[in-house]
Amino acid sequence: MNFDDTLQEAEFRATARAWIAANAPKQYEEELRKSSLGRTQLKNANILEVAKAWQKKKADAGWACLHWPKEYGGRGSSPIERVIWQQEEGPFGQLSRMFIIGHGMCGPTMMAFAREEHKRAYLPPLASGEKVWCQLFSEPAGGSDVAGLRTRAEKDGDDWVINGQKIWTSGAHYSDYGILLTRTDPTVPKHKGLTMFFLDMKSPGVEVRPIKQASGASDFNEVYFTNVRIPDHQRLGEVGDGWNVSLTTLMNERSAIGAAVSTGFPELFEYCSSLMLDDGPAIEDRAVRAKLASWAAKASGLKYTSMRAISALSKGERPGPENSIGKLVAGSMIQDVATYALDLQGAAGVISGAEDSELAGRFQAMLLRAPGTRVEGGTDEIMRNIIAERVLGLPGDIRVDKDVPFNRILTKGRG
Amino acid sequence: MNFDDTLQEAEFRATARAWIAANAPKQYEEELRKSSLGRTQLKNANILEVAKAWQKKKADAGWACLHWPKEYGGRGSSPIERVIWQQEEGPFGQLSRMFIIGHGMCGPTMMAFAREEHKRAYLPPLASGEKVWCQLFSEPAGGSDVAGLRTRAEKDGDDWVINGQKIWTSGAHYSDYGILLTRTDPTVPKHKGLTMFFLDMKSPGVEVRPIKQASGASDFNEVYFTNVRIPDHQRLGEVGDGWNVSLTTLMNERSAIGAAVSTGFPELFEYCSSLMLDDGPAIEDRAVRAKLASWAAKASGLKYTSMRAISALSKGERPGPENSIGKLVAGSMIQDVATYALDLQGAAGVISGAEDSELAGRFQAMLLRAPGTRVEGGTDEIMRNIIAERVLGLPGDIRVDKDVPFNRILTKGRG
Amino acid sequence: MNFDFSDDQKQLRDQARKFLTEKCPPKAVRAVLDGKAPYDKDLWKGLAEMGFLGVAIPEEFGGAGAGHLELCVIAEEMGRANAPVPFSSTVYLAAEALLIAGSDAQKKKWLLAIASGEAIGTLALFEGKGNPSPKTIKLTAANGMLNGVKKPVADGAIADFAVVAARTGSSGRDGDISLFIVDLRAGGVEVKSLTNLDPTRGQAEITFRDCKAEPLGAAGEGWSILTQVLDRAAVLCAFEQVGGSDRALEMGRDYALDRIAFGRQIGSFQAVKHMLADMYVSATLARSNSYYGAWALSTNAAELPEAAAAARISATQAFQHCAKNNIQVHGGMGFTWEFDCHMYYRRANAMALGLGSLSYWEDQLIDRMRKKNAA
Amino acid sequence: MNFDFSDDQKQLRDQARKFLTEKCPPKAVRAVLDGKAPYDKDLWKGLAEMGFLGVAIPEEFGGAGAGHLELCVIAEEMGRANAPVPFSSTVYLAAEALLIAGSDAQKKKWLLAIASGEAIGTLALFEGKGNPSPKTIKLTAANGMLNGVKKPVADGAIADFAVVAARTGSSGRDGDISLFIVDLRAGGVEVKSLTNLDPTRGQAEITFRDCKAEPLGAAGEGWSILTQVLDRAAVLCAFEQVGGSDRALEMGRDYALDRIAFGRQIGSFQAVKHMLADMYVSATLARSNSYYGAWALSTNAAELPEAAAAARISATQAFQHCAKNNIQVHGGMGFTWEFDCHMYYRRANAMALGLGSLSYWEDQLIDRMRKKNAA
Repeated sequence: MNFDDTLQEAEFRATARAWIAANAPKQYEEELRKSSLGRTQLKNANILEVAKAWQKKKADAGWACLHWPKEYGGRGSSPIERVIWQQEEGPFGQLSRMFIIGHGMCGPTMMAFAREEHKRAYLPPLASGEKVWCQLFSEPAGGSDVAGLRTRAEKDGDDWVINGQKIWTSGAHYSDYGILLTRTDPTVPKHKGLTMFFLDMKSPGVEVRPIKQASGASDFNEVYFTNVRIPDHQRLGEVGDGWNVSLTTLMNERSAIGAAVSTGFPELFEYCSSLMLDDGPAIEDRAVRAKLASWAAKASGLKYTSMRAISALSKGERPGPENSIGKLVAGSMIQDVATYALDLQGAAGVISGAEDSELAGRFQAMLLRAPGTRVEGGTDEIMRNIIAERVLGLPGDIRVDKDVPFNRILTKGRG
Repeated sequence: MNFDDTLQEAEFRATARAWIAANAPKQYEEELRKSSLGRTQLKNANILEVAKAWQKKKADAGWACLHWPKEYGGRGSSPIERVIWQQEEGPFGQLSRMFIIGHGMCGPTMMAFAREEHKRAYLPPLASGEKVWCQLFSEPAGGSDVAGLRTRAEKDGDDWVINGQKIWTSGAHYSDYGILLTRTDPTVPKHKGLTMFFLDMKSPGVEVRPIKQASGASDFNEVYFTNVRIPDHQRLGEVGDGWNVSLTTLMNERSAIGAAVSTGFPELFEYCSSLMLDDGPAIEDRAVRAKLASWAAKASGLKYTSMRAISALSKGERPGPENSIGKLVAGSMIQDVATYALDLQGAAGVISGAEDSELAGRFQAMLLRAPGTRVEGGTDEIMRNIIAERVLGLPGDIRVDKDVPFNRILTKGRG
Repeated sequence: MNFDFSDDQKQLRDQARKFLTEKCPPKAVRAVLDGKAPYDKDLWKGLAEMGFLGVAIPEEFGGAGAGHLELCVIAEEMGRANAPVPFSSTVYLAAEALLIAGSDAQKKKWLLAIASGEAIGTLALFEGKGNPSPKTIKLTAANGMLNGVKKPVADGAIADFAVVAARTGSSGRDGDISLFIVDLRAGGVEVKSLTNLDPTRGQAEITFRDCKAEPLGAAGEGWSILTQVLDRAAVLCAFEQVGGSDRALEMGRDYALDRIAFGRQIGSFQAVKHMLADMYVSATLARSNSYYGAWALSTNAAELPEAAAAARISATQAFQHCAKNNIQVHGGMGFTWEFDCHMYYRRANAMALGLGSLSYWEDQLIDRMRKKNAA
Repeated sequence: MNFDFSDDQKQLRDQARKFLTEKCPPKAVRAVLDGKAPYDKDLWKGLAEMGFLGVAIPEEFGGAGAGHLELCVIAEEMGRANAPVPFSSTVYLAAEALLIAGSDAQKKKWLLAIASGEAIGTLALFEGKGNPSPKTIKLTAANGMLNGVKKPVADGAIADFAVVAARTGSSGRDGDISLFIVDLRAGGVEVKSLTNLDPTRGQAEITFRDCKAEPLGAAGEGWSILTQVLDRAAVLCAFEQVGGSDRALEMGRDYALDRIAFGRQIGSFQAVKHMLADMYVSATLARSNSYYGAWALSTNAAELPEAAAAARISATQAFQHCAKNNIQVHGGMGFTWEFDCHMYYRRANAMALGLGSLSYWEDQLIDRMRKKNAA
């Protein structure tokens, strides 16, 4: 049991570290380090532009999408090298956020299911950040029930004609391409009638509308499709096999291992370390300490769970859905942490404007953004199902819609 | 909104108070007041005998089963008078514990379904505590699924012949009679093949075996039936209608309103008020205070929820299943409270023997008894279902066994 | 015993609910949320006309001369409707301070103006971070002039007058604090709006510079009056929080009944059912504690300090719990601006801080329980 | 990086599990639980023969000369099997105290006896209520004689020797405390068994009356040595707790798969599924924190104090959580003496207190994090 690099790993780390030291956009380092949930923009620069420039620079030097094959724009690195890179990239890794969907989900799906010519054409600019991709699965009627989607794809000559609506599409408004899950046969049970495509987001008939979130920001979009045409050669996998294709996409979420989940704890501990309460330093108040300690143990538990997953990865083992625990624990924890940080501020905790509030409203922004963390990428309830079913081997929920043709499944609750 | 008695109520209260002052077994008052979950025996007396004597004394003076009709041994009182009596009886009410099942469930079921001659014969000695009754519903295979019971009743001439096993029968070892739910037809769906009886617990073929609980004590029993004969005139309700009869029984649980649920909080608050920690009085430690305050608010919330139910009762309204919240909240709270009380004792908290431990092991006994509170009389999960379905109107769980003949329902999990 | 509101009070609640359903639909709340107005002036006017602003104000000062129980049922409805008006600062804080400590002239002037909807009042207590405590008050009063800064002041940007807590001594005791009334339209103040969690109820910073002020209550009695005001407001706010909890629970319940996933109502999944059951439990505990607070408030019982703290804690926890899990039941849709869930989430979190934080009230409750036991 | 046990260590774990599955089935635990023996002597002998008692003791003192990582994997299996033997007091406390502070002669005498299974050791630290603190130690040492009472002493009734914390000064500083070794068979002690939550691990009160004792470590170094011993024991106990959590989780999982209610496996109800998922989550967090503790322990890292506290907190919470909800998954049957659930519930609650309570370690963790940040 050790935290030491092998010789080869140490060498890789040194090379990476030197390159980053020489090339990273240091002017944003401090600001990126201080970003936290709900507060992720740059003050005096467009973060999309800064991110694209950094990604291009990395790609040019062979540091983009490290674990991808070289011919598709990657470096052919081992999983552990990728983790080392993330550790070294540190706060600059925050700039990769807008590429996560493309690199983590769209790229691997393309690699597994696209034609070779398409892979060679589309993957390198995806790796270099010149083209941004998004993922179009969720729909208003679907929610956690992703396979309940209704967006239709109908064959018309060599094309498919798409009509419908997607929702919760991160980055759709600045994306160039997307992978799209559609229903091609509503007369068979729901998982069997789906087909996957990729498409140009600039195609006629695609309309992107930002969703204003509860927090006031807009990280997501609705995307409307009106008679959008996609050539059949942009189909990914067989007709009717879209659900299996999408599972490949979703499985690749595990490639996010090593990327720390945000718990809010480091921010709270730092805050309490300097905060003065009415009757003394917060960190000396026993009630504060009890709360902090319990969160500290959770946060370090998550950190070392992630380390264990990285170790498994470096031995060539497949980390399992155990990693769902990171999201499950961190999601409600960050909400509790933010609530408590405001409690410590007393009545003034209500002030959220950057200029008049504690720490420029860091915890207020966190509180307002937090409810989203318990939903996005799978609700707490779905995460618990995944852990119960895939890790513990418990039975799935009873499925009343399992063998029912999609167009005969119940769609309305009351009335 | 007031806590004042009406004139009539005040008069009743004064009469009750005077009678209790003159007649209650005061020598046990202090000990009864200090009893708590898991610690409910008397040191130098048999609590069953003391309880029976007190009940008989009450019956002779017309204070037993106040809300029952006079001809069945009661007083014909209003529900609110019953609550006033409970308030005045105070710690002596602890002595009624062993009659709760008989008075709260068996009696009302007899009143609703037994023949008049049986009511006149059996109810007065039940009211006076001369005869103790138990309730025989639960079975090992059933658990939360009470209607899944397997104890068979087969008609043989004018009798029914009973074979099977019951479990979790409080007081079976000192009970004289019991009400018994059996399966008379296994070929129909499970709720439809049940029939209710009452029986003499001294009947040949009835065997009672105490269950040793996790806490080491034995509050419950298993009861085995081997060819036990019950005459048909002891049937309660129609053949096949046993489920509906049992619902009457279970509905009468609400008659327990006003009986306080045990949360452990008063004991903990009292303890913390005098406890010295290494660095000062526990009650001045901020961490202790934060815990206490949150529990204090819960405990008072429960107390005033019960007051609201009493008010509803006194207006003739039927208190609803909202009262399930008392059990749900108190069950896990008392476990947390006991755990915390031991935490405050440090390493010495492990000592549980009455002579060498803090407060004669009061909190240790509570901790060991507590897991039972989250299960008995309906698990936490069943309580949440009741609240969700009956109060909030949410759908029932999906029932895979609903229309299936009982003898074709799945009985084994794996293998 | 009758531990419930009377039929008349329940009728008043129904009347308030009907009025607010009509005059304060989510659309009206959104108008303020989106910054189209600092508060809903029509609604405020309507509340005055209905007699709701002065329900607990004696008739001689222009009120309805009902009592605090009547105010409690209206508070519950204000919370349920998430009403975007300065009700709590005007009615629970400013009016209660006047009722407790105002001279006859002061009551005549300001209570009448409150009841008629002509004056919005508030309490200027806090000076930045921290909970209610005489120590945190630095703003000074000397020769009838106030100097200092208050922040945050609820509804400070729209208030016509404020009850201001000022330091008039330096003994380190509660007696150092005195209260004053300031006519905010009369000059000597500078008001700055502050962005806050719940834009449907404004917050402000108010700077007092040689600002003329009139004493409210006896000199040195400020802290003792404030403690009473905060206890009363804790009970009244608890009713708003209970109303909000119930509404959030209902929204979640309705969505769970209407929304289908995996071919079933999502309310048929135990994860959702039990989450809603737990919301019901905390809302019920809060309601019961609040009823006890209402009884103590209406009878001016010695139990008020303890009852107010328990109601405050319980209602704060319940509203935060119900508001956040209402979003969770709604899933992604609950996290959109378009759905109303976040309005309750914002209100719940803002209300949790307004009279001092949960931790503060927890500490208070234990203090008060100890005092009672010692007595 | 390799943040995992080595293949050899995993093999050792498998070996220990196999051994314990065979030699320490629930039936064997019950024999001690039911008072048929104070501990399982055959098992203890077997553990000695397998080399498990001395796995972390150097070869020169009769041990296997492996290391603390090897001891961690064995500890996990001891916890999983709920082994009714004085392993933790002898191996984590007494042996570690000797390893840290023993003279060569002391090590030769006692470590050899431990490794061979001939001597059971313990730590006599507590004197009634309270958590580890020099202030609580009243037992005095003077002229090589101890006088005072220790309570509770884990496995005190079966121990052959004890490491005793005694007061040798009155400055009010940590330096007032010194450690001693006492041969409990040599007289001067009176031992009384105490009924405790977990009868599979005894507790005792030991009265020392002019009892001869030999110093362990330098005079005045007692508290500093104890702190190290407790940190090490915290990590090792955390592995026992993790083993226990995992077993409780497995029992619950198996029951949820086997038990049918309402015509379905009860594990198909989300209430049960999600309860088990949450148990898995807390067990996993505890395991990961414990691994970090193991790394710090095995490398004697400066991070040990912090890592030990985090492991202790996390493992205590997980074991209590898993043990209590395992009963809940089992419903009524889980609350019978006949089912094994309560053995884990008892062990979980007893272990939560043994080295000082959860609150104590929470306070310690924050102290240690502050120190690290200040450094």
